[in-house]
Amino acid sequence: MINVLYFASLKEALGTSAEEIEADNNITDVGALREWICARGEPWQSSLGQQQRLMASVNQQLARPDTQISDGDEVAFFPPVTGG
Amino acid sequence: MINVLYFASLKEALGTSAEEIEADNNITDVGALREWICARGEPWQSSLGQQQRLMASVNQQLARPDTQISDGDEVAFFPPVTGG
Amino acid sequence: MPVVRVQTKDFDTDAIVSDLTQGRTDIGAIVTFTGLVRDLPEKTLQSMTLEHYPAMTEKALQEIVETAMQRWELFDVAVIHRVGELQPADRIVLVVTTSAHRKDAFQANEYIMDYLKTRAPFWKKETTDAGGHWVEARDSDDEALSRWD
Amino acid sequence: MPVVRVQTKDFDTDAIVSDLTQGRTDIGAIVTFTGLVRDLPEKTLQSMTLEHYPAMTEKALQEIVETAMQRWELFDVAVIHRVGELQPADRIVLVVTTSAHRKDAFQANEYIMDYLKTRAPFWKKETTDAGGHWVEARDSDDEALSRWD
Repeated sequence: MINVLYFASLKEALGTSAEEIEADNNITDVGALREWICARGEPWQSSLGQQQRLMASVNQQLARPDTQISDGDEVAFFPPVTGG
Repeated sequence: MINVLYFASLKEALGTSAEEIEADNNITDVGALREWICARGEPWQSSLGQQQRLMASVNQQLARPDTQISDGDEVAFFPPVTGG
Repeated sequence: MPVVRVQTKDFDTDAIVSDLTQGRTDIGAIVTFTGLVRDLPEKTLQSMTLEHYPAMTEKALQEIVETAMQRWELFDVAVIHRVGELQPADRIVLVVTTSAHRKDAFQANEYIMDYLKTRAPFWKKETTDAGGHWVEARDSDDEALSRWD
Repeated sequence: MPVVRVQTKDFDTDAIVSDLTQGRTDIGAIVTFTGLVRDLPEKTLQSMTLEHYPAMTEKALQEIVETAMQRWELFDVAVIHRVGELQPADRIVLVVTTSAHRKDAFQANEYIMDYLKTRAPFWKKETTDAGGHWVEARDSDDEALSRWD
């Protein structure tokens, strides 16, 4: 399973902060995971679609679309950060 | 009269912190004043000669060799500053 | 050892600076940056809530600090960032850098803030009479990074 | 109104920052620079004496601060510089800048320090077992100025 987390405005738009997604062969990297989530339709399509500027992390490290993921990883999606 | 002040290592080398110099027509700017002082020989020649890197001010404003001076001005010579 | 802390409570800048400097005679320069909650131009801000990604936040800050310590000659760094609900004028973040020389202390501090602003998982939500809204990231923060390349 | 002070006694950074920030909700960034007396590499420094040109010093600092306030968006600036005899680890100078944005607060603070180091009439004399000697100006301080042109 991949543990997927959502934060801030993304969490509110989806109405959830976490879900578990079955790791299968089609989800090899962050970009593929994002597409897989969007393919389920609304509300994910609007909130995680390519038109949305989002950041992602894999196991608490900032990640890119081509960052590899595998079973047991924690993957987070979130809007651009605004701390400080 | 021109009120001439010396600070820090320059003051110590000359053994004096201030002197009054008669304003006359040959002393129209900071450079001319410095030359006039040096022309008196030692210890001024060594301490204020062109080989010495010095800063100068006229009436408490940083000055250049061509800054004009006139009767009643306060002119200071000092080594490069080292505060902060 | 750099200090990195994420906390809800306020911090005491003097005490943190003292911890980094006490007993040393080799420090020539201390730079502190403090970020505060600014009211909105119309003075309508009731509160600001800072959310973060707890498992990642300190890790991300630690990484930024380590990069700064490799890049500049620093004795020490402290980064304190608050989360939770804050009021206008409250302190949000403190970055302290100590060095023999001012240039290292200044540049490392600015570098840490630039990276914190664009890489550390914090999000600000402003609450006014009209409700809550998430603060948008600013392009100028991304641009600030480019000069460190 | 900017605060510029030259004094023999130590200063309280927290109190000075509080003076600049109290009652305001528009400040987003506070940068402080503190310069300290560093011991010599051989740990032989007994004391450091700071001489200055009393009639000129505050005027020179005021001018530097005014230029910074024209160049960056600042709410306020404080510059405190000590003179007289100091010990290793003693505070020498404090520069505080407050602004809506961090970039202005950082850059103005660094600018003020770069100009103070090369334009304000202070001189340092170090005393060791071997006697006293005047600190030489550093070329790197002159170079630091060039980027503000």
